[in-house]
Amino acid sequence: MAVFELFNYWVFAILLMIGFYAVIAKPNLIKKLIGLSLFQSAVFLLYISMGRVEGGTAPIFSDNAETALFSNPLPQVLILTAIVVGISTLALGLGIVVRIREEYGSIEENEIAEIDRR
Amino acid sequence: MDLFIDVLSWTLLTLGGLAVLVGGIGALRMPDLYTRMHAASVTDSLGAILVIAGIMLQAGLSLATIKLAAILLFLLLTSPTSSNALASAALLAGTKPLSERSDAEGES
Amino acid sequence: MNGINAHLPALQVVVPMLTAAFVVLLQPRGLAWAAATAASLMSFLIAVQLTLAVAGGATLTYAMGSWPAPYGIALEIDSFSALLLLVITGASTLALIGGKASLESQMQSDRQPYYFSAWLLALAGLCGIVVAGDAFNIFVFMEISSLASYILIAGGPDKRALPAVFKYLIMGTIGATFYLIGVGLIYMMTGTLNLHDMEVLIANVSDQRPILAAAGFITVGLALKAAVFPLHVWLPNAYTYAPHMATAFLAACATKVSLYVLLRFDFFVFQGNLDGHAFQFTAYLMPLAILGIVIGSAVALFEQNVKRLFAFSSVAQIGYIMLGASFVSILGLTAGIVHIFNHALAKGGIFLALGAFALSAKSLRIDDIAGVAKRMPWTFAAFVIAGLSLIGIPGTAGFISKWYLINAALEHGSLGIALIVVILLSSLMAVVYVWRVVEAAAFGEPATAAPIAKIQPAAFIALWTVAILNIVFGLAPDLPVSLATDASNILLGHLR
Amino acid sequence: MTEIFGTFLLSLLVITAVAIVRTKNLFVAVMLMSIASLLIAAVFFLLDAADVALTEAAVGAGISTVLFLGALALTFERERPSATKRALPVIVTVIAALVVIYATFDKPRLGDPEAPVHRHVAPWYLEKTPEYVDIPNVVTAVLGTFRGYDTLGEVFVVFTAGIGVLFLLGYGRVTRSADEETEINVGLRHHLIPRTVGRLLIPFILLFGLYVQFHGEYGPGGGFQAGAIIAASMILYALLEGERHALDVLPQRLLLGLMAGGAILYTGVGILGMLLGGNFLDYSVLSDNPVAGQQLGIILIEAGVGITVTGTLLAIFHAFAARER
Amino acid sequence: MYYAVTIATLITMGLALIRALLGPSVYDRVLALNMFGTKTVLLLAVIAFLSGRPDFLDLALAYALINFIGVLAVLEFFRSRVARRRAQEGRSD
Repeated sequence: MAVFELFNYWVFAILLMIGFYAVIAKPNLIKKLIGLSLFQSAVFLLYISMGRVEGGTAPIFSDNAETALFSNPLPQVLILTAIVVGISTLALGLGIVVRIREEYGSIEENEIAEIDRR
Repeated sequence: MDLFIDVLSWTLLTLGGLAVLVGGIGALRMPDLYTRMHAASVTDSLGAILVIAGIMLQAGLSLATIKLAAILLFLLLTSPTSSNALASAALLAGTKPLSERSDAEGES
Repeated sequence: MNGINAHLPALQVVVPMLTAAFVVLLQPRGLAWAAATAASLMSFLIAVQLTLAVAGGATLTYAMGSWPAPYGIALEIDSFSALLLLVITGASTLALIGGKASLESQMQSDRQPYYFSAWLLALAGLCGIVVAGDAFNIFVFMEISSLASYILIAGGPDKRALPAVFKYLIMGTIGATFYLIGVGLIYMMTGTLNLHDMEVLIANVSDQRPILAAAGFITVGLALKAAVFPLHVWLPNAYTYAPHMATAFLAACATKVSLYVLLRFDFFVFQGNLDGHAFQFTAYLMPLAILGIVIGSAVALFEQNVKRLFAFSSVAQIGYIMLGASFVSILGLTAGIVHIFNHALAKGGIFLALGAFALSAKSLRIDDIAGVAKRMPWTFAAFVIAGLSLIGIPGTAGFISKWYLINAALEHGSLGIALIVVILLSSLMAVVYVWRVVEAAAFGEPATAAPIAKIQPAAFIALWTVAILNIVFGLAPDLPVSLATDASNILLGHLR
Repeated sequence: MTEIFGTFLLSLLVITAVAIVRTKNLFVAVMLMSIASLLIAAVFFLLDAADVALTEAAVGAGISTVLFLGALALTFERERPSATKRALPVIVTVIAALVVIYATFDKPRLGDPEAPVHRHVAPWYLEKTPEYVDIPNVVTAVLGTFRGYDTLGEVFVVFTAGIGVLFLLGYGRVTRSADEETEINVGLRHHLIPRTVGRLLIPFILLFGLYVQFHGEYGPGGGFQAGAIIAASMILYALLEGERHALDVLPQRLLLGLMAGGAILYTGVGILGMLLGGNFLDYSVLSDNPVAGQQLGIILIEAGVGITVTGTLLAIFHAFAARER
Repeated sequence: MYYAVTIATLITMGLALIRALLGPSVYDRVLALNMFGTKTVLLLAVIAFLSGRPDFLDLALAYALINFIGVLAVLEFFRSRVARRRAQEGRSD
């Protein structure tokens, strides 16, 4: 069944939307970053899913491996890099949030805008 | 002999699976935190021992068994530690209400 | 190709990157600045060398780790990249030289080594994007440059820099992630990440839905990073509250690099292969470009903060570049690409001058810079030259790109006439908003006794270099125009 | 059968994600994020991506949870209820959702060995790795040498983030008086059992980190994972003994040196390749035997990655923790 | 038989997740988090054998240790929160 065979991609779509919604709709800055993490996780899922080969195994040669069929190493390499990029962005974002809290006493987008308008 | 080991390991795995499951149900159904913790941690340790012992029997004498032993040792060390730390933190919180319910009531 | 020359494409990125790692270890702050400036100057010289090598339409490729192209990562430099490299490294060097004094007044000295390290990382990231020939590699360097630019902006002394940079971080990350999704979808359907390889392989699957969605994600993602209207909302505050030297650097090149990737990706991979893509490209981008031009200029008319005023003007100028590109013709693309160069000259000059003004004014609100011209006549003169170039007065660099833009529009009959009206209208608005600043600076009476500060010699040299370049490239525009013409030929050469 | 396991875990993941967005308690959201990370890591494992699963667990469930908690300690734990208009975000999300769903239908079926991704480029890596690099872990080979330039970029992304956090939080620190110090900065040291067990475990965790670092060519692991694990063990030390003690062992200045040092090592290996007559990041010239050269290069750059990641993650952790004082 | 254990573990993960979602107190959630982590370790160990790659047991070990550090970090957060609250109250008095 086509829908079921694409299940990972459906989950990718759902996660992407949940994360994206949290990023743009939530006024809380930390919640936005949480949403951003979910959003990026969805993309990781997309890449890793496309690299899988039915009946294959992780692309590490081994005497124990029964099959000579390996999953695709390239998406895995790309996602290793992307995970690192994600945590770096997150760390910097949290650093900015902490500074905002110190300067404004709030981490709610609308309250900060309010303070700036004054 | 092989048959014996197989039977023994399957038994251990089955019991381990059961223990894990019972722990899960206990953690969900027990009435309060401490009883839940009890259910979760006791069956957790038991389940981990049984399951990993079952796999060890299957793996035979190899590097994998040593790794499994390391995992088991690690779980047996950390799981009760976490439970202990959790319980003491919760007790501490008992004198100083920290639960979400009291948070919501206490501050508003 | 021998000796060190063969490695220049790699060194273009490696020199600033490696220096960035060393700079944080340098304790005395003056040394950090000197090292950063030296590295920046060196990458400018490398860029010049590379420009000479590709002049005339040649393409340089460099195989990282000596692995052949679709398997390893290839660097690729042609006229388009060379033009961008000149802009990036030149802007960085001049901003470092010209902005040091204003940075000293805006930041505690123990934070400065981090700041200069971030500066070099931004420089390396931007260069890395421009020389990359691999879709995923572009993403990695995009993130280096973005994270570094967040730091550059967050260094602003005003606390409002922080919410501004947070917004930039969120929108920038969404943009980069959209780009990543797009690249992933293309990779899924073609199995490659190399842009040239992609161009060939995508032809077989060009009617598949993931490819169409990928085109959408990549265009929107890069447009977010390039601040194309209406995705520009992060830009005005980010530019306004950044330290002046960072504004001069980023306004000159950061968004343009995203535009560069957008154009390159679109023309290399999509235009020639996707049915009807050229039409969609024009149909979507031209209205946005026009709205950006009109609204950006209109908002600038009413802004009270001078930096914010020119930040909105940047939104309009990005519109010009997009408008040129959306013609999908030699003249149009040339106009857009030349404008990348010329706008960098004009805006870089303006923000450098504003940084100098800030030393002798309470703030950069229009009321507060009253009378600044009397205190800093030479700086003011350079500001006026850059302002004229921004408006597009004949004899300045800005005129050249508008001239090409109008010529490109004339190819389009009655629509073209309407576009020319828009261009002239917005130039008129530019006259008004530049005049507002000039009027306040030259004829306004200072409300309070403002601090008298003299412009530093280094800043003076940097500022006047930019001002003179604005005139030189207005009178003899051969260099940018020939590079841009080669670039548009290369881009259009991918349409089969 | 693994497909069904994967489906089940992914369903749990979706439920968790919905709960994360709905809860108003940020602390709960962070804990659920940790669970979501474990779930997604398990899914990666089922999808035959062992290296990625290890990274996701170390980063998502470990480091990012610690960072989130550090930020929460400095800000607020609850979201304010707000009455902002939700119309625009919903519309934008729906449009994006429609595009993604539209694209999904033509995607190759999950695990299809005939999919384009498995026909081009990737087979070359699987085929040539034994010949050119001769290490069992193809992911490490691609990461370290075939796409080593990306990994260099990755190291500098981490470095940039470290610079950024130090720039933002690493100054203007309020020094607290000594009695306040004992009040707040004692760590978990009153708790005898965690402290004893933790002390017992830290050397083993460090050892395991080194194993992951140097076993990366043969099994799942490598510099980044090892860096995250070693950093996690030092964070554990800071939790148990107090942050001040951890800083005494590894002062911020040293961490800065590690951050820059790893990046310099990596770039240096690349430049060495250039000086010895190859291209940038060409390791085959590092030794007389190209294959041995590749292996040496990968070990060196993995060490660079590990050093930078350890230094950066710890520097970031301490920057947050010190801000609390 | 591996399948049976896997399924039991998966179901328990689901139950732990429900506990994490229901709460009601944050400590229940931490309990659920800890439980979820140990179940993931077991799951990985079993699946490593199920798929015939026992060399991937490293991952299970790594998960066990990350989980421990995560839980301790959460508890430390609680403890310091109590201290912070007290400090704040002390200041406001």
